Amino acid sequence: MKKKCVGMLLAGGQGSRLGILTKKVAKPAVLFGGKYRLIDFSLSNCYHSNIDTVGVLTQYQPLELNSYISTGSAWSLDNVSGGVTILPPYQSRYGASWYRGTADAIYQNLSYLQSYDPEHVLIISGDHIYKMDYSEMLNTHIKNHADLTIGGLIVEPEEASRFGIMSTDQENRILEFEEKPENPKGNLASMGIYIFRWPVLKRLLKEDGVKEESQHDFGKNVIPAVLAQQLNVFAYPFMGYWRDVGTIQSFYDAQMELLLQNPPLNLFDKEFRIYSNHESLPPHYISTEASVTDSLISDGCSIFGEVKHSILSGSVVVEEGAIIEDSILLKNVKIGKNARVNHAILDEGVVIAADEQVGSAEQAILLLGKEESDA
Amino acid sequence: MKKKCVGMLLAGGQGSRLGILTKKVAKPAVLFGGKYRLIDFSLSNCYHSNIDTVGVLTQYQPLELNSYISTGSAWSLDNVSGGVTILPPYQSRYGASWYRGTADAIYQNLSYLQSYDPEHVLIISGDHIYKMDYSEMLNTHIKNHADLTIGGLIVEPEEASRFGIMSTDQENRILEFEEKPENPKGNLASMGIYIFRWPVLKRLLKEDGVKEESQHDFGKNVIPAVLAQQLNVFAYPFMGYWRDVGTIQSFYDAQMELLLQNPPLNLFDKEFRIYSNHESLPPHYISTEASVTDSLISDGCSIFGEVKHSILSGSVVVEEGAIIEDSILLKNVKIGKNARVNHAILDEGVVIAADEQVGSAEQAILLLGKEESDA
Amino acid sequence: MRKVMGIIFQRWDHELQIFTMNRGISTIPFGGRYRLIDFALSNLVNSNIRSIGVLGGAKYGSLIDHLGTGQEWSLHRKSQDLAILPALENYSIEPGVYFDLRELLPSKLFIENQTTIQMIIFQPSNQINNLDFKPMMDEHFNSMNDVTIVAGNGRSDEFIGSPNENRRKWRNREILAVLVRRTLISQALQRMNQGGSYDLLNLIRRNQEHLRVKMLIYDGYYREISDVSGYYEANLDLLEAPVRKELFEGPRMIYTKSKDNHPTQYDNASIVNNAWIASGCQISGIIQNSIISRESMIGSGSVIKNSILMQRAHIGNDVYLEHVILDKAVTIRDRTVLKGSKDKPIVISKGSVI
Amino acid sequence: MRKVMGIIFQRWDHELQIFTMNRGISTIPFGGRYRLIDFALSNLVNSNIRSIGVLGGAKYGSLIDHLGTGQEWSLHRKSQDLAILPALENYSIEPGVYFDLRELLPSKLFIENQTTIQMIIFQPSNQINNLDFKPMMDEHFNSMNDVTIVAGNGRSDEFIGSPNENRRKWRNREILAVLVRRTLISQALQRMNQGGSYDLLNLIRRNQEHLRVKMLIYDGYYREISDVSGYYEANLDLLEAPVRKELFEGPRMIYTKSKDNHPTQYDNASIVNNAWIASGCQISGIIQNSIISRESMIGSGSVIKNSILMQRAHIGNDVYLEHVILDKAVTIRDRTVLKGSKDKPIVISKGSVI
Repeated sequence: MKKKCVGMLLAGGQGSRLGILTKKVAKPAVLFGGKYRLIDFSLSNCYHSNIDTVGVLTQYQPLELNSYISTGSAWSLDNVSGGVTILPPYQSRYGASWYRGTADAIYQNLSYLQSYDPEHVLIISGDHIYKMDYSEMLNTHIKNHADLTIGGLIVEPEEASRFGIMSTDQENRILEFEEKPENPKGNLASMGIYIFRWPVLKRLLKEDGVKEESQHDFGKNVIPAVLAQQLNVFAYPFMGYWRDVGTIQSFYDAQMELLLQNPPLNLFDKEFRIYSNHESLPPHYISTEASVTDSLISDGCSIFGEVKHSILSGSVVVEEGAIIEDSILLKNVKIGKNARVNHAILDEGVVIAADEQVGSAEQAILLLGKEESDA
Repeated sequence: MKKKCVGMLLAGGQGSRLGILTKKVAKPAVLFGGKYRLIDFSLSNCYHSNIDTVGVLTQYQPLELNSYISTGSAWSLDNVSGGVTILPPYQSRYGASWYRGTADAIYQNLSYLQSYDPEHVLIISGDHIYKMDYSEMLNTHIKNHADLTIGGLIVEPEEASRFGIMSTDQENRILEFEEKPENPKGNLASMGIYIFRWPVLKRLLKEDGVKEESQHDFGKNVIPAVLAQQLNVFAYPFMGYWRDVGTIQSFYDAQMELLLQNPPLNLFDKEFRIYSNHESLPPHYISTEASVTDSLISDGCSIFGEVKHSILSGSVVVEEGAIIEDSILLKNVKIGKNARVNHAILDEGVVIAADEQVGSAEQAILLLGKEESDA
Repeated sequence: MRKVMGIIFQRWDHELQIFTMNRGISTIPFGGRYRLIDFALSNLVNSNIRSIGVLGGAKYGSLIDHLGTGQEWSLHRKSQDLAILPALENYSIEPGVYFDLRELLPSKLFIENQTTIQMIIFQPSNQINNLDFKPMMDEHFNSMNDVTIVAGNGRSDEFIGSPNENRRKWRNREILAVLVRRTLISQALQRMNQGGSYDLLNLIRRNQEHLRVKMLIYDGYYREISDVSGYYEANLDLLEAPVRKELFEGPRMIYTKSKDNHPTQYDNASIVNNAWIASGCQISGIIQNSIISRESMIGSGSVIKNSILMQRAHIGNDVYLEHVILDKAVTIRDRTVLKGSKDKPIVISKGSVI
Repeated sequence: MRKVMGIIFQRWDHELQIFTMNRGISTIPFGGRYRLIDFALSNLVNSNIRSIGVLGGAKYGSLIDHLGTGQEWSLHRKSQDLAILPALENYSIEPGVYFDLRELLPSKLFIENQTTIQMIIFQPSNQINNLDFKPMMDEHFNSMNDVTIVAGNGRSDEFIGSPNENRRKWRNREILAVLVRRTLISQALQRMNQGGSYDLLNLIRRNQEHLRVKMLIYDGYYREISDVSGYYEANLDLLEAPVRKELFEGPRMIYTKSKDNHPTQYDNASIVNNAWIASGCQISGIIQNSIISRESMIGSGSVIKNSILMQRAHIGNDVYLEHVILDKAVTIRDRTVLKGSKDKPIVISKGSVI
């Protein structure tokens, strides 16, 4: 069935800088803001952008992600034609190959795209925090008769060397693109969001697929190749909230922003809801002795102690006398009596014994995982 | 969440003896009987056996299979806890590895099983045609206090050397097991259906996983190891209809059996329905000039010619004057005017031009695929 | 983005009451595997309308069973795409009224709260057609219409001027759909408390001078099912290639609840000519010019001519049916003969054993 | 395999009518995120019963919206696990009757056709409990009972002998569930055409000498919700640890329709003590001994004491509520004071602005 635009969501990243948080799950499956997983943002964006056909490319620890995504019904992305399809590496008659890079992952799934024969292909990743209506970007892409449109973001000049930096003319036509330049010529950074005309993408990936020296990466190989070919390439400047949460610090900071008086990312907005696929838990209980301020508390929590400026995911228990401050507690964390947790991220299932002290305001964020259990 | 019994369905097989039928899809996704795919039988069996948690292990061309299985809702196997989970090979912190054999596929997914910590694990494959209530086998397994129970089938003595052959005592305790013996000592063949006690399976797979010389295959390595260890191993004799459709001939024969007056496999039985996940198509139309006898006709077909002793999948068109005999036409096949098809299997989308002749009663079954299209 | 809601109405079913003892008009089986409502609902879905209300009426059991949460129509529970709107208690539908706004009263909040919705499309639930609302919506919005009426090309001239001279013409036309600005409906619902009219078409007619009203004439195939002979004819229309082509072979599919049926089995004695046959049947007799629904069994030596069989018909051996309509799950014993006429087909009600 | 069906009945809702203007008793919101029916339905699902009928009544809109096809309860559309059974037209529920078989008449075929079903479990839709039917079913089948009655341990002695001497006792007990052989129900439905009784408990009582009837006394927590003060108390029961533990922390979960809500946000002025709070709220005031449902907003300086807030309460600043129940989507303007009493809480109906 022919589609106007099909989405390809790159969800194979390990996210090794997130330490133990990605030991057992892929980065897009990491919990954020008490109840979301990172991928919720991209998938919800697809829903709100009327992109009803999305291939999700997985490779690293996909189990949690596969069962989380399921049919995509949580994001209203299950359709009679289209919907969400998980695309893991696979074996074919011609052999078996892991995805060698972001471009290769899509190259190996050209037949998936071919089955919808779309006019355009949207390529996004599953590990950024933002709300964006891709359909506006698509409309601009079509209006420009672009072969490729790249979502772009103004970054602080001192940050620029961490990104792919684009130089554009007044019509946003991209003149130059440098991946992680040492001396950035501008501060319009690529968000890693691409819309390609499908025939152009197909040709480029076939060309890139056979290049021995290529790392098969969009930023490093495909985009420079596009620019070298004098195609119609535009930037689409995005003005909204956007966060890369690739490090422990940025992961922590982005969540703490949710506790501001007027958070830059409004998750209460009913017109652009972030959907997620969460388990059914009862409301949370706050006891007579407890105190909760400046915090986000999820379903199923039981709070008998004090919680200040913290984010608690589902079914966290804070016993009497315990004090939680400036911390993020993921699912099923248990805090014993009179324990103290400060400036810490506790991974799923971590148990802090009574009277224990964990983390400190003076030190870097403490990331604590559960002891390895027998598998 | 703790489960009594979790199913593991091996669906990674290429099925190379099925030729072009498995060029683009894994064997369990091959069409059978007009509207089913091979895997429908195993998944429907799970539903009827109250096995509500099933891991499906895929590796070869899984795209069609993944989107076909989806959440498993077609087989009522989508549950708040459990349901169907696709388990492709994946990359972890410790590296990435393809499934090296049937046992290795399960070994690499021990953590999936561990998350349900079941009492027993049922291992089945996705490419046999049969109706079986596994819960009866499970009850026998429990009653016997067995560590392992193997589903067994009486085969013709001359067929026995194609199977794993079990020798048993009067209580069905397995005394000996030989994989594809040259001189079979009996004719009770393994169906490749295993129920293990979970702790036993876990230990065996860990032992097998580190053996350099092992092919990591249940029949070749794990079952012999079990018997060597003097564990409690029983056979569970199955008396019903069972077909392996691994070759073109057996694939053809099993389907032609559906056209018998009283087919051994009753697909009209409402108490043990075979569920499938099919697209919505209108009824079929049979024109004034057409003639249809001894055949199975699926939704969406339009028949203006003659169909004798044949099976037509969805949306097949047979134009005026065309004659189809003793043939199996998969989805979207088009037969032009006055063409003749005899003793043939036509793969999805094959087009036979007007007046063409294809296949012959005197020759072996003709298997015809579609010309390769540009991907 | 233009936000549009679709609402599918019940209709007066008195002339179809043999089919509507235990179901609303919208779920009368049709065409071998469909229900009447599938056409209106698929029209909305195919036109990318994802906010849909279906009036449930009093006999809502089969409707709920049929629609579920709308998954077969790609409607989603999470984003609340489909709502079944409960009927007003102790109220029955009137014959002359196309869209009776009183039916919407229990769901007043449902409509009023959706303040982002700009326009509502009203459709009756008893029409067979395959409409593409996209160009009609474009026309509606581009012309800044308050009301766009989509009428059949059946029996009268094009709509022109003032209400009075057109009253007769309106009456003579079948209305396929009405597109109305949402705020007009909210106002009408509020005024009904003060005795305002509840007949949408009448309301439009009376206020025509203050409104931008446009009529579009639809040239394609359509049938309104309001009596048994219309039901019979519309089913047999499916034996015409152009009708099948327009309804089922174009880009816009007609969706319905899926069933797990085996392909239909024909034995060596079956003789079938000009028939539209659904899956799950076992056929061993002679079928001519007929519609056979899912899971029907036709015994050997039996002849089915010019007949409509709904789901799970069980026809014995040596039966002869001509100009007959069987409702669901009818059993006809061996050697029974039933002969109606083209103008007055015999109807056997649901679950009967003859 | 034992094949068992569950049927959940409507109940007389007169004393709760402030909540049931536009919904049946079964969908009254409860406990921050549930509806009353969630408990009966979860009981069946947790006992592996996968064939369930729910009586829809006349005001079925919220029920259909809530249940969908039952996916949140792991019920499946494909295997037809859940049916919403339409009400008898023009019929209203009687106060004294626990299970009124007349409600089943439009679904007679639904019950009669399921010939593989051996036993039916009847539950009312207005009870809060967490029952495990598995041991009760074992008892029922092993003792070859015709009827097993599960009664609360509330107010009377154990059931012993003949119908007459126990009539009073039966009346005094709350019935949590009745397990009945299916064929008895089929017979009763048939006899109703000849003026047979429609009160299931009465029927059992009258035929007790011919039947094997057994009563099981349930020792766990349960509450029947039949008036406002019972509703109020049952909600506040959730502030007791043993009640929460029994209802929500055991192996049998209470399922409900899922909503996509953000975790609840507390600001730096919030003071919350002894409260049960659902997700999606924004809390900036003082909350004591209260139940706060999803998506509620409590303005700064406001005090909520001993109150039940249903979904989407919107409380302005400096409001004072004590012993108050707010139905869904109530807005309370700044500085409003509402004080009820423990015995007579103030109830504000759905959608009000105060």
